[in-house]
Order: sequence, then C-alpha cells, then structure tokens
Amino acid sequence: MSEITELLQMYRAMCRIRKVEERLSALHKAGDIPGFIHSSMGQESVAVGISRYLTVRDTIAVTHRGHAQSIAKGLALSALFAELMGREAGTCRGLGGSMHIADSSIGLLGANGIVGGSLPIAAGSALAHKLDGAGNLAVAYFGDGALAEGIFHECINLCALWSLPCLFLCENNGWSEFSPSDEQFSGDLKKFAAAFNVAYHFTEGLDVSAVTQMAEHIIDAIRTTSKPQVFEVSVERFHGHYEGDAQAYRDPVELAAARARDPIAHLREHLLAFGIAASILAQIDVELTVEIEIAVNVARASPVLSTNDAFAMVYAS
Amino acid sequence: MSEITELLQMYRAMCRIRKVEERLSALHKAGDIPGFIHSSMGQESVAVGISRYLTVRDTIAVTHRGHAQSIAKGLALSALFAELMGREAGTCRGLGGSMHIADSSIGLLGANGIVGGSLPIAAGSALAHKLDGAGNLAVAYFGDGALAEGIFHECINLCALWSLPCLFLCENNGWSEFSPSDEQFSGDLKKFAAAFNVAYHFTEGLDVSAVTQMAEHIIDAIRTTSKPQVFEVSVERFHGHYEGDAQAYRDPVELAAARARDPIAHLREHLLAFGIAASILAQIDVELTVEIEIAVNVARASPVLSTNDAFAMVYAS
Amino acid sequence: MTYGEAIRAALRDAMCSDDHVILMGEDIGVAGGPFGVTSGLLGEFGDQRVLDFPVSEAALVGTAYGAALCGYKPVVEIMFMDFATLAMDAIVNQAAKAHFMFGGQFSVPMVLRMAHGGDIHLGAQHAQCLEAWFAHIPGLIVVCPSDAADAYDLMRAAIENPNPVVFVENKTLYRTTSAPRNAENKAELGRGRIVLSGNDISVVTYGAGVQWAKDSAANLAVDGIDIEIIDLRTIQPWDEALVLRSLRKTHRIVICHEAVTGFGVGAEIAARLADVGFSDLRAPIRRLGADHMPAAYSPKLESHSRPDSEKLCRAIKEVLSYA
Amino acid sequence: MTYGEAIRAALRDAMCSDDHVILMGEDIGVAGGPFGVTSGLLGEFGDQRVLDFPVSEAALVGTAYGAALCGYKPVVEIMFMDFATLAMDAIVNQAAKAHFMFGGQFSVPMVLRMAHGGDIHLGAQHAQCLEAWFAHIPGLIVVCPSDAADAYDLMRAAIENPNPVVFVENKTLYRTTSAPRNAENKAELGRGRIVLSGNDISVVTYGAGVQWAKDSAANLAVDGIDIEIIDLRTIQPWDEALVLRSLRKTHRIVICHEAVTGFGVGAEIAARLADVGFSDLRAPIRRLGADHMPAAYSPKLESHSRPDSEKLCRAIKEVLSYA
Ligand SMILES: Cc1ncc(C[n+]2csc(CCOP(=O)(O)OP(=O)(O)O)c2C)c(N)n1
Ligand SMILES: Cc1ncc(C[n+]2csc(CCOP(=O)(O)OP(=O)(O)O)c2C)c(N)n1
Ligand SMILES: [Mg+2]
Ligand SMILES: [Mg+2]
Repeated sequence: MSEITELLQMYRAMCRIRKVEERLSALHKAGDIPGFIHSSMGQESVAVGISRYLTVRDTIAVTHRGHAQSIAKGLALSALFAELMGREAGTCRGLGGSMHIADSSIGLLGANGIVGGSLPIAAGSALAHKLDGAGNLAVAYFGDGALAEGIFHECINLCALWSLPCLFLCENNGWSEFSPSDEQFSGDLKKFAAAFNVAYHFTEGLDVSAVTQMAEHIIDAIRTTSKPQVFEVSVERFHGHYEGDAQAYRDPVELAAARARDPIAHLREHLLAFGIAASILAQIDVELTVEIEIAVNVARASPVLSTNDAFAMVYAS
Repeated sequence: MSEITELLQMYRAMCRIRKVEERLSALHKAGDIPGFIHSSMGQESVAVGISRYLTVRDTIAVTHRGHAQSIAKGLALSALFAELMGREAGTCRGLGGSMHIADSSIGLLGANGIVGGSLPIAAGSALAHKLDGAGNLAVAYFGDGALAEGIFHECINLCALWSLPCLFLCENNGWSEFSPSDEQFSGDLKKFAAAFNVAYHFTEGLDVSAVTQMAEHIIDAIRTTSKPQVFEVSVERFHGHYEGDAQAYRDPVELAAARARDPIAHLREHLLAFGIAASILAQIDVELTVEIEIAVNVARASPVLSTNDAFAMVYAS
Repeated sequence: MTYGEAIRAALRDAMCSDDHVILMGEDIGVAGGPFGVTSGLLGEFGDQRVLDFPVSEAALVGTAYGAALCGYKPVVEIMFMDFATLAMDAIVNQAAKAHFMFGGQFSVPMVLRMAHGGDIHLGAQHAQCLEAWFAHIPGLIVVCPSDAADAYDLMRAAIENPNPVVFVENKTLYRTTSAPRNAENKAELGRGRIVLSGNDISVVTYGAGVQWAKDSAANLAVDGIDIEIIDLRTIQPWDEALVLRSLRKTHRIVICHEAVTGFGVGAEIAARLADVGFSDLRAPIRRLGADHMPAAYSPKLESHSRPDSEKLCRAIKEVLSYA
Repeated sequence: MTYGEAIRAALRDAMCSDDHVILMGEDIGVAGGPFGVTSGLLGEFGDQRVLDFPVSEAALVGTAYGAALCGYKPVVEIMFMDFATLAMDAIVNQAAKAHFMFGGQFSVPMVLRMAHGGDIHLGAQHAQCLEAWFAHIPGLIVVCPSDAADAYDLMRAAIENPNPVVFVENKTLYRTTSAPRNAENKAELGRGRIVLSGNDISVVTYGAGVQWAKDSAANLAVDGIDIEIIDLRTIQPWDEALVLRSLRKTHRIVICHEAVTGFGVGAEIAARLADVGFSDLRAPIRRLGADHMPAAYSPKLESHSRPDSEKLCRAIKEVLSYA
C-alpha cells in the first residue's frame, strides 16, 4: 500500500470520528442524547494510529472519552448512535450509553465511567492473552487524569512483574475535567515507566503519521516480547470536558491555539500539499455524511428495550 | 553529647525493643496474647534511628509490624503490654491490640491492619502540619509489601504535588508475608521517587549509626523544605511474618545469614571494640528486664474493659 | 435558597466560625464541583482551606482522615456516591473504627459528602444509592436531607459532630428550594420529622422520597386517604421512636426510598418495626425502592425501575386494602 | 473432610474439568493462603493457573474481571473480607454491572472468596461480615456455606455460574468436618436447606449461625421446644419460598447471623416476611446479630458482642413467650 493511500485511509478514519462527534454534539444539543457525552474531537489521531495495528482478537478497554477509541476499533456507527440514543439497537441495547460502550465482537471490553477503570480490565485481558498464548495484546486507554489513581500503579507493576502484553496508552489532553494536569500529577510518566523497567514512548498527536509509526513499532514489540509498554500522546480536547462545557475556565487565546492543533487539519494540509485534489477530500466528506445519516436513521428507528428484557439482563444465565 | 553516649543510648533503645519483643513472643506462646503479633526483631535500628529526630509533635502512622516504631516514639511499655493482653490499661483500652496501637499523647496515629494503611494517614497528618505551619512532620512507616498498593502511588503524588512534610519510611525486610519482595514489586523505589522529584535515600539497617545520620539529614531537610522524602532501609525479619511462623519457606542457610545481620549484635561489637565494658551492657540488660517485668505486671493487673464501656466507645460524643 | 446553595451556605458559615474546617475534593475549587455546591468558596477561603484534589479517591478520604486525627475538620466531596467504592478502606476500616479501636483517644470529625441517585441518565456507575452500606457500619453516622432547610441544618450538625458523617445529597434535589425552618423544627442528627400529619398510614422515607410522598398525599387526599409522612433525615441512627409513635397511630407502614429495595435502608426499618412494632401492625409492611437492577442508561428504562409517586400511591392503597 | 479441604477439593476438581478456571490471590501459592485453602494447588497446577498476586487488591479483582471478560473463570481469594473494601469498584461498579450494562454481551464468571467473621482476635479490621453490602448490589450472587459438604457443592456451583459470585467463608468453620450430602440435598445456588425440622419456631441463619442454631436446638429440646432450622446457604438470591413455607408452619421466626444486626442480611429477611409473610406471623420477628460495634480486640469483649447459642436460645424463648 502506498504511503498516500495509507494517509488517505487515516484521513478518512479521523474524519469519520470527527463527523460522528459533530453529529453526536448536535444530537445532544437537540436533546436526542441523554446524560453526558465526552467528545474525543481533537484526539482522533491516537485511536486511529493505534487501531491500524490491532486485530479483532486484540482487546481494548476504553475511557469515558471513548468514542474515537471504539470507532477506530470497529464499532458499527448505527450501534453507537443507537446506544447513545438509548435504543435497543445499541451495542449495549441502550443499557450502557456513552460511558459504557462495549462490543464483544470486536474486542471492545467497555468504556468506563470510572477514571482509571480501563486499566485493570486491560491488564486482566492481557493476562488472558498471555495464558492463551496466541500473541494477542490488550490496550488500556486512559487519560492523564488517571495517572493519579492508585490503580494505575498497581497495573503497571503487575504487567511489568508478569510480562503481560498490555499497552498503556495515555491520551494526555492536559486536563482532568476542569483542572490542568500539572495540578494533579507531579510525576514524570517517562521516569515512572522507567522505574518499572517499562519502555516509554511519546509523540505529539497532531501528526497522525507519527502516532502510527510509533504505534506499529510499539505494538510489534509488545507482541514479540509480551512486555507492557507505555505510550503517551499529547492531544487537545476541543470540546471541553463534556458536551456543553463552555470551557470558561480556559484562557481563550490558549484555547484557540489548542484548537489550531488539529490532527485532521494538519493531515489535510499535508495531503493537499502532496497534490491530493480537494475534491477527493470533499468526496470523503460526502461519503461519511451519508454513512452517518444512515446510521442515525437506523438508530432512530430502533425502539427502547422492554422493561422485562432489561430486567432479565441483570444476571447472565 | 559524646558519640559514645549516643551510641549507648541507641543500644539501650534497641535492646529495649528487642527485649519487649522477646517478652511478647513468650507471652504469645504462653497464650497471654491473643491473635497475631508481628515482631520487629531485626528491624529495631530503623525506628530508633528515626525517632531520635522526632519531637512529640511530629506524628507517625505505623504498620502491623509496629511495636518498634511505637516504642521508639515513646509508647509506655505498660500501655503496650496491657493493650496486647487486651486489658483496660492498654493504650487503646484493649480494643485495638497489636495491629491498632495508637497513642494520641505521643503523636502515634495508629498501627494498621491494612497494608499501606499508614500512608494516607501520615500524608493527611502532613497536610495538617503544613496548614498548622509549626514545622512538624509526619512519618509514614510502611513495608516493602505496601509498594504494590495503589495508595502508595496516590500518597507520593499528593505529597510531592503539595509539598507536604511527610517522610516515607520503607522498612524493606525483603518479604511480604510468605512471598519475597521481588515477586511482588517490579519497580525500583529510587527511580520511582525520582519520577515524582522526591528525594530518595537508602541505607542498610544493620548499622544504626548510618540510619541515624541519614535520618537526621532527611528530617532536617523535610522540616526546612516541607517536601516529602523517601527513605528505604534494608532490614531482616528474624521471627517470620508473625509469631509462630516457622519460616519453613525460607532456605535455612539464607535465614541464618539474615539473622546474623543483627543491628544490636553489630552495635554491641562496636561498643565492645570501642572499649565499653561488657558489664555496662549487662547492666543495661538488667535494667531493661526490670522495666519490662514491671510493665508486664502492671498490664496483668489490669482488668478487661467493661462491655458497657466498650459499647460506649463506638461513637465519640 | 436551593438545596445546593444551602449546603454551600452551611459550609461557608462553618468555615467562618471554625478555621479548622477545610474542604477537600476533586474539582471543588475553580469548578465548584459537578453540581456547583462549592463554587465561590475557593475565592473566599483560599487554597489552604479549599483543597482541590487529584483524581485519587482512596488518598482523598485517607488523608482527610489523617487530617481529622490531627484536629482538622475536613468536609470531603466524593463527586458521585459510586466513587466511594474507591475509598471504602479509608471510610470503613479506618475512619469508622478509629474512635473505638483506639480506645477513645482520637475522634474523627469528618464529613463525607456524596451525591446519590439517578434520573440524570449517566448509566449504572453514576446513579447508585449505597447509604445502606454505610448505615451497616458501626462508627458511621449517615444523613440525607430532603430539602434545603434540612440540608443547611444537617450540614452544620454534621460538621459539628465528632464522628465521621456520610452526608448523602440527592442529585434531583440540588435545584429545589425550601423555606428556612423554625427553631423547633431544625434538623438534628438522629431526629426525623413529621412532614405531614395523617391518620391512615405512615410513609417513612428520606431524600427524594419525601417529594414523592408529598405528591402522593395530594393524590390520595382526593380519595379521602390521609397519609402521615416521616422524613428520617438521619439514616444511622434513625429515629425509631418517631416512627413507632406514628405506627401506633396509623398501624400501617410503607417505606420508600430511591435505593434498590433489597437489603436497602427500608429493610432495617421494616425489620425493626416487625419486631418492636409488631403488636401495632395491622397490615403487611410494604417497601418501595428501585428494582433489583443497575441503573439503565435509557431514560425510559431507568425511570421504570425507580420509585415514583404513582408507584407509591399504589403501594399505599395496597396496604390499606389489606384486611 | 474439613470445610477448608472441601473448598480446596472443589477448586481442584473444577480446575481439572475446566482449564479456564484459574486462581488468583495473595500468598495463595506456596503459602496456600492464610487458612491453607489453596495449599498444594500451585504444585499441582503450576503458576499459570495459580497466580500469586502482589498486595494490590484493586488490581487483583480488577484484572480477574478483565480475564473473566476474556473467557477465563478466575476464583479470587481476598484474604479477609475486610480487604474487599480496597476492591469495591471492581466488584460493584464493574463486575456486578457488566452483563447488564453491556446489554448481555459479556458475562463475568468470577468467584470472589472472602473469609468473614471474628473469634480469632485480630481486631476490628480483620473480623467484619459485610455480606449485606454485596447482597444489595444487583448483578452479584452471594453465598455462604455452613459446612464442608455445602462448601464443596456451592463452590462448584459458583464456579459454574456465569455471574460474579461472592463466596463467603467463615473463619471458625475452616476446620469443621461434615459428611457428604446425598444427591437431593446437594447445595445449589439460591436454594436453602432445612437443617432440622421442627414446629414451634423457625430459625433462619447461615454460616456460623447454623452451628449456634443446632446447639440451641439441643438445649431447647430439654424444655420441649422444637425448632426448625433453615440454612439459607445463598444470601442473594435467598430462598424465600422455603422460609415462607417454614413460617407457615411455625408462625414464628428468629433470624441469626454473625454480622452486625443493623442493616444486615437479617433485615432483608425480616422485611420480606413482614410483607409477604405477614398474615402467617404470630409474634414479632426477632433478629440476632452482632452488636453495633466494631470487633474488639480483647477476646472477652469481642465475644460479648457476638451472637452465640445462649443468646439465640434467649431470643427464641422471648419470641415464643409472645402472646
Ligand atoms: C473514580 C472517578 N473519579 C472521578 C470521576 C469524575 N471524572 C470524570 S472524567 C474526570 C477527569 C478525567 O481526566 P482524564 O483521565 O485526563 O480524561 P479526559 O477527560 O481528559 O479524557 C473525572 C475526575 C470519575 N468519573 N471517576
Ligand atoms: C490490604 C491488605 N492486604 C493484605 C493483607 C495481608 N497482609 C498482612 S501483612 C502483609 C505483608 C506485608 O508486607 P510488608 O508491607 O513488607 O510488611 P512486613 O510484614 O514485611 O513488615 C500482607 C499481605 C493486609 N493486612 N492488608
Ligand atoms: Mg485529560
Ligand atoms: Mg516486608
């Protein structure tokens, strides 16, 4: 596959997520989506870069800000929209919502409403992969806010101790809700990883190619060595903590600068400079719009699960 | 004070703890002490070295293996014996026992039955010291087993973030119950501390002078800077995890070698070499024996708290 | 004044009158917490008294406990009661037991604020009502105000109290308002309140249930049914004497709360009444709580599983129809 | 075979018949756990199936949950039930809710073994009986065997079950022995057992309480009192039909357990009986549990606060004397 084809694929993948998030944002504003949703706009490069090197057997455990992570792993859009609209056609039949998106068929072990919640799930899944011996790995997506949770420490220790094939993927957007990261965590993640003899990598999320290259390298290494690694990617959180957060607590100039660090715009410029016609990119946009509208319609057409069916779901049988 | 006087003081302090532990061991064997007790024999140099530089205002939170830590801080022996015998004259009136020794009058914020339990207590106390602004500090005693608990991570982060005057004192005896430390924790404590920009110090506990010198330096620095520091001391656990543990899981040769690394014997030899007469040391022994027997008798004479009084203790009023 | 504002006012007043009262929590400073309860207090009291915590719940409660042992009076915000699961050691093994276990040497004047309850569609990890857990633990006090006036009074009382108090706030009540209470009706720990006096049946409730009961009273009045509403206000220790007095009058009881019915707070009330109130009972004791299922994300399913005044009316009528 | 050995045998048999059954816990390998339950299994099954964990309870249960999502059947040892406080997020927010919250896509075949109860004089942090907490959480199953035979059967059933099962072991029972049960009396999840058939009063209990009840039966027989003993075996879901049948016969109930009475398991049983069993009740429902205080270290004080057969006899006589 030529480099340009790959770049176009990544462009499409990121735009797909962005457009889904935009659609979700509008649906939320319109009252079609209850509760909170946490948008991953600005952070698309991470999941797109990582997921290229994951198979359907590899597992991921994702955060409350998990749409990009889930979509990039293969979550069907109609199942996503239906879930967030609380409908039966949702991947969790409307019982989970944005913070509990899961899809067993693609190795998506669930988003989490608990900061740091993804970490032991991925570590446990990595243990399962190791016991299975089939060379699969688990990805623990987590935010910089989770660095302060003790469970992070416990999981790194365990994975290092037992050589579990777990990728600790820190999407560092600089914020934990309304507090800047540096008021939350005094550690240096690189040194922290080194203290456990765990390889650490960093890249800026602005450039999806950089993320992708690093991801390939890291994921290969985890498969070969069955050792955990830490990968930190710096990203920007465009839409605040949740949809509707006006981010009044941020300096407008800083916020504008942050929003300018857009991995999609960045790649778009690169593609145009490379000679890709704007019309090709516009065509992608159209195709995605159509895909998304179809998904939204499927979701809308779905009923809400019956109370009895919901009740029957409390225990597995 | 001359160096020799100091050494003799430390010798006496360590012997006092050792003899208390021996007495406790005998009492436990005789059935006078219910439950488990975790002996600090072999680890006496740590608490003795640290406590020299603590005032009564400084606070300590201690572990399940907390006798040495408590005695060195000033816990009255009769209150200790009575507590462990479950009597009203105990420092906790017989309600706490070995794992819950506390003494508000000397800043002993309690032993803990929870591994890692001492850490946030000391951190919280360090916060109180900081807010008080009186230059006091808190010591969190913990074992190497607690390194794997997430709360350790959370507390180091917090103390580093907020510059809290907390000494993280790791008594590393190489064992967590029946498991060797290196099967429990894959991190390097020195590098771990560095990741939080926290000063780290290490010394062998065999030589109480070395502990003491380091302790002075560290405690001074914490008082001046109000920043946390980590101090790791390697020690040996002579009597196994609890009294009655035959340590069958340890290589007898290794165990004998460990027991030969005795801080008291080490200092004794030093003192003798220095020209101190054996009779002086024997005299210390006699004095301590008398002190301890008196304490044991006071303890024995104490009744058990009444049921009503115990019940009235559930809530403060 | 809203319920949320009343809590803020109580915090502010307590902080003014005792400089050992400090606030600890995640995003309680600039952000004022997810429900805005602490907003403005950082500005007023500064960052030595309003301590904005990293996302470390175990250390949050654990250090608050350590500070309480050293004479401070921390009021801790645990954003959602569900997150208390990350701090149960500090709450249950440490704070609850310290006074007893240390033979009375230390007290633990600490308040743990936590928002419980559903209806804001955040799914199963942001909706639980776990107060029964805390009520089961000797050494803890558990309160849950149902309106702004009580929220103020109970918060002041909780901060004054030398024991760890779990202060349960109901999410749906934050924006509700109520008039201040007169002196004799001021909430105290351990004392419930007759919200409405009636003769046919006693409805024992707390938190959001009080409004459901009031709505039911209005509906049932149409049918000539005259209910007595008791707001427990404090769940541990609850006001058994008050409830027994009411039972002696009405002889019939329904207990209602937002928490899951099974093994919930209502179980204890019912069990005590089935013992010490047995001879006064003329009908089965009915409990109305949430169904035995996690909170569903889908609003319709979530609300079907929760109690409401309609279900409460039905339960009341069923008990009254018992002959 | 002792209770402890029975659990070990069940673990071993389950491990032989299904290689996805794995054990996880602290010091469960060489040391065999504090009560020796897993001793020998490391040697037999190796360190890929008997996983000796660092002291990290949150990660212990959290990773077990993650492995369960991926098809393994972890049996986790939490040394003392008190330490479950460090893993409540994984148990309650994650494992208990996964099947529901994910719309049935995943099941969580995980067993959480934990030893509860006092009498070994370890103080307040090593003695708690917190089963009521877990019983309150939809999605969890809670069992507590009272003898070796049930311990074996319930453990096999718990491992087979696709839901997270909290498996409560009573410390004082580990060394007790019992004969194997015949096929029809084999313990199943959700099914209680009539330990002793009687006519005057029903004693509903579980765990250590069963022995207290048996001792009471012997004592009371002298006075011509004929008690029926029901061992719940499963606490969530408990065998309501069996208890109601017994109530219909005896019309009187005492509920007994080692846990603190208030907001304990007995509260739920009593509350249900005071509702659906109301018309069969001829006397107050009495509960006997531990006093509302933490476990005291001093053995005398600890034992005073705990139930025993003497207290149980007294409670039974009191209920029988109600006219
Ligand atoms: C255990 C827990 N504590 C607190 C919260 C509230 N909370 C939700 S998101 C969040 C910040 C998370 O920050 P980060 O991990 O960096 O993720 P981001 O939102 O930036 O993607 C907090 C504190 C929670 N959900 N869970
Ligand atoms: C939270 C918790 N988990 C497990 C235990 C059981 N336990 C008691 S002591 C201990 C080992 C502690 O090792 P370390 O911290 O090194 O202290 P040491 O005994 O060596 O002094 C363990 C696992 C406990 N008490 N608390
Ligand atoms: Mg972030
Ligand atoms: Mg150790």
